[in-house]
Amino acid sequence: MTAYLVYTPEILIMISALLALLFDVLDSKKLAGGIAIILNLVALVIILGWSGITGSILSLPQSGGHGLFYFSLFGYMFQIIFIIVTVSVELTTLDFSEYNGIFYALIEFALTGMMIVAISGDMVILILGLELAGISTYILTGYIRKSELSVEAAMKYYIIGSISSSLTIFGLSILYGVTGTTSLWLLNLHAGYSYIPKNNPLLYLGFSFIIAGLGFKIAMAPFHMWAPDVYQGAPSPVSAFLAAGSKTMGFMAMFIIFLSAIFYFAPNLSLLFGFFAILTMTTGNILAIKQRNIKRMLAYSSIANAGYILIAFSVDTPLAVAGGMFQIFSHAIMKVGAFIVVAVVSVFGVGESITDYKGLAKEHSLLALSFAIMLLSLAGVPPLMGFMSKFVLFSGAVQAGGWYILLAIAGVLNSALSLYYYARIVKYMYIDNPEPGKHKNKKISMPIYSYISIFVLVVIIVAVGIYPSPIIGYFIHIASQYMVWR
Amino acid sequence: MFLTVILLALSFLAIIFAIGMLYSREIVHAVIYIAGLFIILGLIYFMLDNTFLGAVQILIYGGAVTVLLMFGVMLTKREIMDKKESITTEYEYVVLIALTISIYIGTLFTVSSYPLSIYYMSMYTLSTVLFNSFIGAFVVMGVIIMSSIIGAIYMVKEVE
Amino acid sequence: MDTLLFVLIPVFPIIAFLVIAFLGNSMKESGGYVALVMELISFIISIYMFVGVLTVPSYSVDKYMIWFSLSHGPTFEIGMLIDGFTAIMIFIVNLVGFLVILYSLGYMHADPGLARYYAEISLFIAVMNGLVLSDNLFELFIFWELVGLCSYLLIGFWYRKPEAAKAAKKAFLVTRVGDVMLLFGMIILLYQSHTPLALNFNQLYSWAATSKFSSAELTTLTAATFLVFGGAMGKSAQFPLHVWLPDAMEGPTTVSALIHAATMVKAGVFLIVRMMPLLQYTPATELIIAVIGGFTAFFAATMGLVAPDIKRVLAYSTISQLGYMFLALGAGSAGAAMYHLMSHAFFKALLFLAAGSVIHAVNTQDLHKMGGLFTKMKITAVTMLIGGLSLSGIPPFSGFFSKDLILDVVLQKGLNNPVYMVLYILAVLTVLLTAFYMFRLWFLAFMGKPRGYDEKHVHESPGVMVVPLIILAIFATFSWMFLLLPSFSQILGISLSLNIPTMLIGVSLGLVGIYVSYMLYSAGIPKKFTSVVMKQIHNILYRKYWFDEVYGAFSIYIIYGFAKLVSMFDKYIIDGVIDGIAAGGVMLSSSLYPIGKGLVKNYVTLIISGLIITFILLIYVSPFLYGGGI
Amino acid sequence: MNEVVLLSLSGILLGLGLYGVLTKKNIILTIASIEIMINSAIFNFIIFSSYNNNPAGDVVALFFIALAASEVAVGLALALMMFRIKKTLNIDVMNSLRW
Repeated sequence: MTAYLVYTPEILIMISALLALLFDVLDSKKLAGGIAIILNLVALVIILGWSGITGSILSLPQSGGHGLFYFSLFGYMFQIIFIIVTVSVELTTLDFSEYNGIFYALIEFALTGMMIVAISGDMVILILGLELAGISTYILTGYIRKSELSVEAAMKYYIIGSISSSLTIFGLSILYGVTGTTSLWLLNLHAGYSYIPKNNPLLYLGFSFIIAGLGFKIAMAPFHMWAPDVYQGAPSPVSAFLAAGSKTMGFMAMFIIFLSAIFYFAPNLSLLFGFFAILTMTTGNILAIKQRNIKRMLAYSSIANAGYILIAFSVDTPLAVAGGMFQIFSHAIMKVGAFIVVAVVSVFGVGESITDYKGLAKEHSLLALSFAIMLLSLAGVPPLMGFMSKFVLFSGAVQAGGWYILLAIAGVLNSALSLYYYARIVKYMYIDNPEPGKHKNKKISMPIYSYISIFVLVVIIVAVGIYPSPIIGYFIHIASQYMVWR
Repeated sequence: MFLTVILLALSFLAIIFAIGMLYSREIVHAVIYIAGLFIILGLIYFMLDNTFLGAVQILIYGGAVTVLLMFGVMLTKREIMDKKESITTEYEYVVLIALTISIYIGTLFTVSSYPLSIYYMSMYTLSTVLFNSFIGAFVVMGVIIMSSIIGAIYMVKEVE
Repeated sequence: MDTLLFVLIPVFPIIAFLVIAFLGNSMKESGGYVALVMELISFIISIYMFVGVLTVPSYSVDKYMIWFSLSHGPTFEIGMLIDGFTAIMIFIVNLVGFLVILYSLGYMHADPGLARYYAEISLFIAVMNGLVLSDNLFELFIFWELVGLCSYLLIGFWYRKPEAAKAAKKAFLVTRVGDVMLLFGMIILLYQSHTPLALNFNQLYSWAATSKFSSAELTTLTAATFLVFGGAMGKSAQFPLHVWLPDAMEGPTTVSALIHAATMVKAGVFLIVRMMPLLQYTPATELIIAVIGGFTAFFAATMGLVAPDIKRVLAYSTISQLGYMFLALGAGSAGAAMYHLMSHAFFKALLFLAAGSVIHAVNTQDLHKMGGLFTKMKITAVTMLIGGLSLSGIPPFSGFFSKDLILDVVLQKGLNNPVYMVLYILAVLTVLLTAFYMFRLWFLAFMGKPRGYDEKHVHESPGVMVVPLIILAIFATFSWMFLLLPSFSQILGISLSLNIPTMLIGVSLGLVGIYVSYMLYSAGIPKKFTSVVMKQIHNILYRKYWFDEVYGAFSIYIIYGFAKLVSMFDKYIIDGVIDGIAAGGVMLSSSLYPIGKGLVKNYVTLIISGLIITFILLIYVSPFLYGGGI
Repeated sequence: MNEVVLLSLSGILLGLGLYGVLTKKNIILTIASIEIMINSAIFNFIIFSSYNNNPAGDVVALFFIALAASEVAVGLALALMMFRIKKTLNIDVMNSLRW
């Protein structure tokens, strides 16, 4: 029985999904959301204990294989990110009337999928986790059924997502054919043996399909077209969940597949990831400049961030991987915060066009300040978190030397470029006057839960930016451990 | 040799059915072609002595999924009565896909040898593996089905 | 001296910032007093530091704590480096900061955004102090960016003016170019030096002093120092990144005095002063600095000759004087640059504040609409005259001594190197131009007859505005006496040795400049320029050498064009390629499908294209680069 | 030889499925085309499983069959929802979200 205690967080989250369904029947949405949040936080505390950040709560081995699953600090770290993102989104939705128990059930199902991806040690369970999160988010995207945009976004997301997952499964089938197993940690055990051919072209064929499939999840450049449409059409909290949670899950899956033993069999991926890194960040930043809709702009900025993170896959040294993880963490926090702010200001009658943000600081100074901090952090203005993570990541690339320095240069130039469109919104909020007729201040109750989550996220952004030492040390620790594993 | 001929014939038939689905003007016909395709794939599994998977393929794909698609067609009948699919060959896509597939098949041929032993897959072996190594995946599969059911029900519920 | 006390220097303005930012709307005017008191405390501590360092001239203490470290990589710390240069710079920043806040109490009176103004200016003073105190390049870079952000917000302070918002954007973008260069320089230095504490100044110095560089390493170091200078170029408005400073004059005059004359623009000079021990190993960078500095000094002065706006004249003058400082740095004398920085801070802040006083009275910045103010605003006129004389290098004002030192240094270097000789000649010519444009400004503003302002309302500014002027005038006149202190000279490594020929040339050219402007402008605006050549020159200078047009074209055609190009690429080329394949295969048939139509099939097409790219890179390209494969 | 024939068949089916997604106007047929794509992957698993003498592939195939079925259910639900709102199933009307 004690063997199943390792699944406590996942089980807790499953229970919260079922309870949310129950409370949906009882028609008490606040309770559904509240219980989901509390159970998530319990799971978070347990994982924090396991990951060695706080004292241990249940004494369990910190890492090890368990059939289909593989427990590591690496996975726990990502689980922490997933739970933070989900709890922030759920807190925000408590303030809105249109989200009921089904919403919480689906988002908890999606969270379960992400948690499963993070602890997967087998490609089958990894893809099942991806699909669980995927199917739940298809529905979540179309959650506002009355809205044409929402349903259209869901349909687009569904079609592109299913195509991508079928490509992933196809690639996995080829990998299975070559290696004879789907288990990653089994592959690790057998890494030195010759019966699994190294540099097999079929292996690369499989990788191509898997990269195309997972490239969809992380919105990598030629596979990115869905992201702006879906983020725009989806309800803002769901966009936050997609941009911060779903994308992080894609990166988790890529880390598991490409930075594990498979790299031993197929070492030639560096160039490919370098190419896609530069392509993705440039596409994202340049197209972001043109956008007039704030959610689309954030989507393109999210694409650009995927480009930065891909540098870690190309460089593949402990420092670069630590930087990549740090960037994933900071991007998740900043992006979920930004989308939550977009959701909250829509309550006050601010539209989605970026010109609607003119003069926001005059009416909602706290929201504007938080949004400005998030955007400046995304742009990489020191001493905020976004600067620190980019600095560690690019330092990793520079330290590796060789042509990787080009990646760092591309990254620095791109983030200099990106400051333009972020700073434009800061300028709109602080310097320009509101357009007449905008900002009809509807008399509504204060969205207090959203303020809590925004406040917490801003505190994380500023605190980590000012004192990044422990978190950088932790990421480097995890990365070196992970690299040893492989 | 005999097996090879039969497999070639079935493969050819499968491709014919797939193309038939792509080029049928009536949607109902297209769905029937798809059912045929699924059943032929099931037959190939039988030919490889993988009877259980063959049965599952025919039952779930040939039966359940096709019925589901049929329901989809029938529930949106108004549309189907109005319009028929216009069939044109869009050569740019043909070229693009042909390129992909030729790279795939070309790579297949560069690999010198595949393991050659065909074995009989009993249901017993399968269930042993399923309920020992893959029990976790089985549980996750259950969650996926539950979430998709909940989602589908939510989606088709009347908007109040 | 208790070094830890100096941590408080940036802390008090931060307190002021927080208090005003959160309580500002309810306290209105009294926010100014909060900022003033906090800044006064910082100022007193900085006097304590200044005096302390003067008593122990060789004082140099580096206090730090570890911030974060990258494994197998550098360790970053955060700390304070306190030595003579720090003390002088801190003293200047806080003196000017204090006086400007005092002045603002009168100048910004009853402005609607008052709370925002005091909050931002307190924040600026705090981060500027942090920048000066930094003991490593990384920390300095962080404050560098924050200073830039404050500048962006303060230039755009009067957001109702569209020019202000535009100017803010321009300043932001142009200095950004410099920042990127600085960041690159920093990264190169970081990985070249491998000091135990990353980029710590003292450790960089000892690293440079102890290691024997091969020629390849020297090339890298030259690149690094040049890129660092690139950062200084952006912040200190050196050619060709100078375009933002004149436009930045759209901000309040107090902001111009504090940020764009006395402190922030000096950050670049200060950075290079900090880098001097490295620069001596890279003569190529030194030469570039000298050439850019000398050229900028001359070039900006010529543009100052005709500017119609009182603040813009002063802005060009600032650029020109910063050029002098870089010229001195390029000639290898940090002391001369630092000393000119000091005296320039005093007289330029004085000039700006005096100009603010004038603007406050007549409500215009256009010199052509002023005139005859001498009788109405005597104190302003006299203090501005002192500033002008100091700027023009007329003895016994401090500007004379500092400028003379620079000319002397460059001349000494020029005796061995013809390039420096040319720069020396340019610098000497600049003295003439400087005196000319400065006195053109003064005569146009204070002499002649009133030209179209409301004479009844013009009167001397209130006491809070006049007192800072007088204090600054005293400093502008007598700050050369610091050089009489042996410890001060020892810190800067210079002395008050008077080189008679240089001095005579400087003074006489200055006097000539004043005389010419007296002839031309003392009675008002000259009717017209006599010859066609003069008119053409005037036209060219007036248009600022068409720099804005070139930059505008650049930003429109290159950057926007690039974005446009990429979107066109996305819309037409990618689709065009797809269609091209079709055409190559079968026929040139269908029209183009813009991806932007939002159709799923276009997205799927892109996915397939991406898949093919992946195939090609992974199966066909990568194996040849890394070995193995097919 | 057999395995190469069968693996090629799966590739061709994948391509035909993709072609269906690209050209079919009706969303239900698009979903059916995606089913063909997933089926080709499942087909691969079973072929490899048979030839590698390894039951894991069959089990994985079983999972993916179930997965595909639940995806179809969600897809059809979304299609019905869209039909309710837009009164058509034409995939090309989905263009209100764009650049």
